[in-house]
Amino acid sequence: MFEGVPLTWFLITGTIMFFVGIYGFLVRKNLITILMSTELILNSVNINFVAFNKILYPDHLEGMFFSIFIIAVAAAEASVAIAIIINIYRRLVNINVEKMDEMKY
Amino acid sequence: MSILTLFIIIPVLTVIGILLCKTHMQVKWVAVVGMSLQLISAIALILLYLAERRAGNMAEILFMQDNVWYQTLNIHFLIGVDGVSVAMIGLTSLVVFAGIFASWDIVDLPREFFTSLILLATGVFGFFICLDLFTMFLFYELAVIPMYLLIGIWGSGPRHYSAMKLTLMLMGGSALILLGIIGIYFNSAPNGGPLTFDLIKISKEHLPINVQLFLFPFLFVGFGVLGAMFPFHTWSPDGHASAPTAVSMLHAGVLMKLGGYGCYRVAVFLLPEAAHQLGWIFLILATIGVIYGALGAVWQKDLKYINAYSSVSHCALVLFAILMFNQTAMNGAIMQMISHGIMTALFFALIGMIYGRTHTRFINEMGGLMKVMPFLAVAYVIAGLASLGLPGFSGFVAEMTIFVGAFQNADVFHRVATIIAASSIVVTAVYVLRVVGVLLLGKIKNEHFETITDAKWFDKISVVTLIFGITLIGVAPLWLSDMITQGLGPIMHKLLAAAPGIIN
Amino acid sequence: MIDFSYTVWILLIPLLMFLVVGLFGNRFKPLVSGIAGTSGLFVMWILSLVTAYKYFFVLEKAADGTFQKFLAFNMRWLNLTDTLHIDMGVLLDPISIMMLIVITTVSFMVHVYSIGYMKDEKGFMRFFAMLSLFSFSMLGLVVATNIFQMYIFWELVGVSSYLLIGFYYTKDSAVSASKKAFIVTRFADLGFLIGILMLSFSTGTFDFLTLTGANSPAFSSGTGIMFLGLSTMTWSMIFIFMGGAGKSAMFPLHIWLPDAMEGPTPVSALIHAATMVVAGVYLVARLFPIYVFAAPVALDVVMYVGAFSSIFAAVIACTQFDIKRVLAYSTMSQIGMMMFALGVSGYSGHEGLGYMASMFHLFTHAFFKSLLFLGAGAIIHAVHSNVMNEMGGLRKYLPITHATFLIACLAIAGVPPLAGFFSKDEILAAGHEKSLMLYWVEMIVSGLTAFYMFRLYFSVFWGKETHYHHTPHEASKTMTIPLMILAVGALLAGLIPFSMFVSSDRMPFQSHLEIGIAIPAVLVGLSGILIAMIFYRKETDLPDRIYNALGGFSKAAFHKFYIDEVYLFITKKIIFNYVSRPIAWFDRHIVDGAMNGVAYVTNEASDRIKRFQSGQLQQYALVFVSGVVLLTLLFTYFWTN
Amino acid sequence: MTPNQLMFAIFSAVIIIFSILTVTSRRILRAATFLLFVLVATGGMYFLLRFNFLAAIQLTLYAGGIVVLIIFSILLTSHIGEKLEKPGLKKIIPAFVAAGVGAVVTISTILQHNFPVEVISGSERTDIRLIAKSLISVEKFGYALPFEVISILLLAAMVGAIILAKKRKD
Repeated sequence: MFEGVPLTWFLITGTIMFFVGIYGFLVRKNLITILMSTELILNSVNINFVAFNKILYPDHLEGMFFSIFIIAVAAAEASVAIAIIINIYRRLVNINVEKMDEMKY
Repeated sequence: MSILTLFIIIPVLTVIGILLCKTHMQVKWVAVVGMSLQLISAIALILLYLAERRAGNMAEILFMQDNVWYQTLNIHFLIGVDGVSVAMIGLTSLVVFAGIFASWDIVDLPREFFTSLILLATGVFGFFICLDLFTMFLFYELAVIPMYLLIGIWGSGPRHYSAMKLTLMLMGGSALILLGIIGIYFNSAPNGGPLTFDLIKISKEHLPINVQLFLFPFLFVGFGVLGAMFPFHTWSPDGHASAPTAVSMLHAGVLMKLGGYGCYRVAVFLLPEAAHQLGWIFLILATIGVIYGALGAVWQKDLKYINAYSSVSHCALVLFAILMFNQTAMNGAIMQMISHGIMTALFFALIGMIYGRTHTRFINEMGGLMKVMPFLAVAYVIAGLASLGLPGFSGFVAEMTIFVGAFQNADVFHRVATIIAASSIVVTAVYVLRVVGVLLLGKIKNEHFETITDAKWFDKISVVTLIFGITLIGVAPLWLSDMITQGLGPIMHKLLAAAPGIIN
Repeated sequence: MIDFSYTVWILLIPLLMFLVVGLFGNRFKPLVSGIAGTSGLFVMWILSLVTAYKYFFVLEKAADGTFQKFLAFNMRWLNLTDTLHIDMGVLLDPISIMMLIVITTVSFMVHVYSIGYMKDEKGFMRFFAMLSLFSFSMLGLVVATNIFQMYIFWELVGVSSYLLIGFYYTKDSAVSASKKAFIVTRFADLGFLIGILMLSFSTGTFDFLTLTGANSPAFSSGTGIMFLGLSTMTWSMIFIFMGGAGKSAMFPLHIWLPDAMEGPTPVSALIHAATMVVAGVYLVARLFPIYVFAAPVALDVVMYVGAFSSIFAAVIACTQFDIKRVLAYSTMSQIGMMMFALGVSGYSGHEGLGYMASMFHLFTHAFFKSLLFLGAGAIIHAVHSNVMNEMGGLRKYLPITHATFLIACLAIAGVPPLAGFFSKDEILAAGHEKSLMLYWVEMIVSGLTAFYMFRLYFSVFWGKETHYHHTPHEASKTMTIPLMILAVGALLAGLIPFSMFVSSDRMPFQSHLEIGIAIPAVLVGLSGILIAMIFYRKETDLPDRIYNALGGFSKAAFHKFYIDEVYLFITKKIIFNYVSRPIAWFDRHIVDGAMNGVAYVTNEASDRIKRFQSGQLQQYALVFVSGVVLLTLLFTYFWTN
Repeated sequence: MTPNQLMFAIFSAVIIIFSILTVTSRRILRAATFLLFVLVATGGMYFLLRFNFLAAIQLTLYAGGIVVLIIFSILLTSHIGEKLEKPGLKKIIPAFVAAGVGAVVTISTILQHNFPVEVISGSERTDIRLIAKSLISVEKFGYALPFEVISILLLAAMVGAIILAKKRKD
């Protein structure tokens, strides 16, 4: 309970956000929207980390540091991903994930 | 160092020499020199062996050499020969020698071709001289693998299909063999002591009967696949039809003998009780194979198919004889292997040479070749007569030994099997004469054939070598038969111990 | 004891000739190979005569007054079992020496004749090489010391016969005739082989000396009932006889012999008249003690088969128009008589008359039949045809051939005092003692023999005047001299007191001319000649009327009683179409199909599995997420305790 | 309802509604905007929990950096106003089921679990200096190594991104 807000609330928010992200990842065709879904997933995890940290272990900062690192990794990931997407776009003139199956089998 | 190591070293050196060569001519000559040396050492080995025996050396195995090469599993490089393996080595070197000359006019990638060919030969030689099951298996695989390349690259017709089929079926067989060998290994010391792959040591032990009954089908079928046992023979027609000449020669002449030799040396020798109990099943299959292959050949129109089916028939006769479990028949089996090896190599060499000139293998499209290529035609007639078991050629000696041996089993089952198998000699005559009649005699059907030339010098070397082989055995078989008989002692001893009812 | 080991050279010379002529013959002029072969044969002929002289007149007889039977040469060839081994050697006894003389004489004559006859042929060298091979094999057969050696040379004889019949290898009919000859005899040889296997299994030996000796194991072992109420020994003897019947063209294995006439005529004279075809008779004679004492039923089989073949062939011979085919059926008929004589024979003394008669007939037959063939060859050489309708009145053009041919015809018809008369008389006498019915059958056969031989003679040398493209002329000296020599043989061979030399127990005995049998036989023969003369001396339509009157029977006889068709039906239709073809199909589709099926299933399965790897990122993710969710579900709700 | 609870409810609602809109909107630029709202609301959450530094990073890096990057890339690869095609039911249903079941399982697990209920005032802020010290500290609760690793990762990502996005001469 943090100033009247129970931990579960945070977690439920995070969970919903997480699965919405998953849903987006599975459904959307455009690579950029898939990337956006990934950001949602990462963020939902961040919320959980932070909430656990604050409510269960107020004296520590691990959760926060994890979030910081996740944000950093997310930034790196986003930049590389967008670079790849642009590269793909240049070659195939679209970024539909379903068309990208040349390396199957 | 034993003289036997030469049989591994010479081919390996030859392969290295071939790889260092610059021109095609050099490649061929290096191969010729290497394989001639091999042939000479094989003859030397036979003479040395006979001299040792005459000097009264009655050891079971001569020229033994033992090096451990993988201590953990007790795997040895254990080599040694008895009369049987000496005979097989003689056969192999003869066929390989002839095979080199038969592939003299190969154009594509001769370096790679001869490398694979000699690698294959190395595997075969290794198999025959080794007495360690694991090392034997290793050489066996070494002999089978180059086959894929040789057929797949230098073959004709549906070569990829054939190469794949052949390799997969043989690999299936070797998987069974591997299982059998491992099974034997883990039961190789029933009374405690270190496990071993040593064939001679294992043969002195008595493997538990249920183990034997379990392992025997694996080993016999596994080797039987390579020995073209019915119904696992179907790789043989396709494989032979697609393979280049020298490969067909080596394959039918030598490689298929690994199957028969393996059945004899591993399956029956190490598992005599099981062989005796389960032999009847395989005897039925072998009998079917003998007559079935012969009848199958009657209908074929492609020369190579005819010969492949004839090989099925003749190789089935080998298994048939082994399963008769007496000394005469076994002796016949080994002689049949040698005889069929040389004979079928001769056949395939001739078919290759004829095909190289007429560019067809269908007998209906040919005719009257006797006129334009008398040498090859006469050689073909000789091969055909040898194949149908004419006295004076090796086939007769082998077949008669087998039939006399088989007839010593007095029960009705064996009698009927023997008579059925013996009737194959008539069917053989039918298809051999049919081919000779259609192919060589009569009038020339195709105008192009008028301009065909007869054999070149290298063709002649190859053919004459092989004809010499079959005639030598056919005219003077006593030395060979006695040599083999001496080698059969241990196995007969084991079989007699396993089932006292067997007639020696 | 005289040393006979030089007899091995009688075998080695032709082998050497074969190798030399066969391998190096084309380095020389063709004639060289012919002369080499002939001179080799001459040496062998002299050696055989010397051997016969020494054996019959110089060598002392055994203690009981019989001719000795011994191995002049022997060496181990192959060890089979502990007791069974194959030897190669030379066995001398009266019949082998008699065969030596027959073979070398006829072969020598044929060689000389062939130098003239084959002069213009392309394969002259090949022909002589094969003749040498044949002489080698045939001599090896007759001097065989054991039954397996006999089998080996038996096969070699078969193959040289195959090669010689197919000499004109560009002629399709010759190729198929040679093939037929080989396969039919090969089939018979399968029986021979099985017989050998059975015999050797029960007796433990291949050796003739042991097998036919006084205490032969064949008499004591293998007596148990085996199959159909006959003993093992009987069956083995029947099987062995099957081999003999194949070589000797006995019914129903005779079909190859008429076709074998596709070969050059000297070959027919040598192989298909005098030597190879009597190998079956020789085989039975060789194993005669076993037939008599251990397998009388088998001997009865020999008798009936022989009698039936003789009448069967004689009837067919009356209807054929190809002169060589007439002679071929005549040969078959005469060999049937020899077989019959063996079949009716007992063992010792006068009971063994049949045996002696059979050998005697073999001996005389060799002369007059080879003479007939060589004469036919001279005729064919002159008119370039072998159909008798196209001939006639040849006596003016070919005087020597005509004279010698007439002698041979008289001899075979059994006119005294020519060779055939004596031997045939003995056969009929022997038959009379055994079975009256078969005696009359043989009587009819000898009548028919006289008839068809003179039918041939009259239609060729008399009959209608025919116009030829170029006037026929007598053949060269190399061809006529052998004819004359053989004619002398056919004239005089019957005067030899044969029973003094050859008998079943090797004990000489005195045989008499059975007047009571000789007179009707001669009368039958003469009436046969007379009828032939009426029919064929002048061109009449009598034969056609008779032929038509007999209707179906004569038609059937002309078509050789359709035996060929039956064989063709069995081999072509049944074996080829209904056995071999289905097997080929079965192999391709069922056996191989099963193997390919395994491969197909594996391939298909892997293809299915491969499709999971669709390359669709979201599909992978879905599977991943579902998996995680499922596992979570499992771990949180089901696998908690 | 305390102010805190109210704030939480607002943030939470924004997050949930806009994240759903993000993944369903068929106009890609709008989806990016909705994502921005979600990220800002998340930053609000951090403020609510008194992680001011983290919230600041969230706003600058995420809302400021990544979203801008995404929008740029959208502008580069799509036409404005272009509507994305609707995903087929074949895709939606399995995805919805998987996500839905996952959510239900997770939420029900969360609800079943008894978290400690003690109330934390937590009004004090985290000292930035402490954060900085921890990041370069090598002692217990120090993050020098991950910090180094993440710096190298960022460098690598930067280089990689440049190389990937660079135009090839071909």
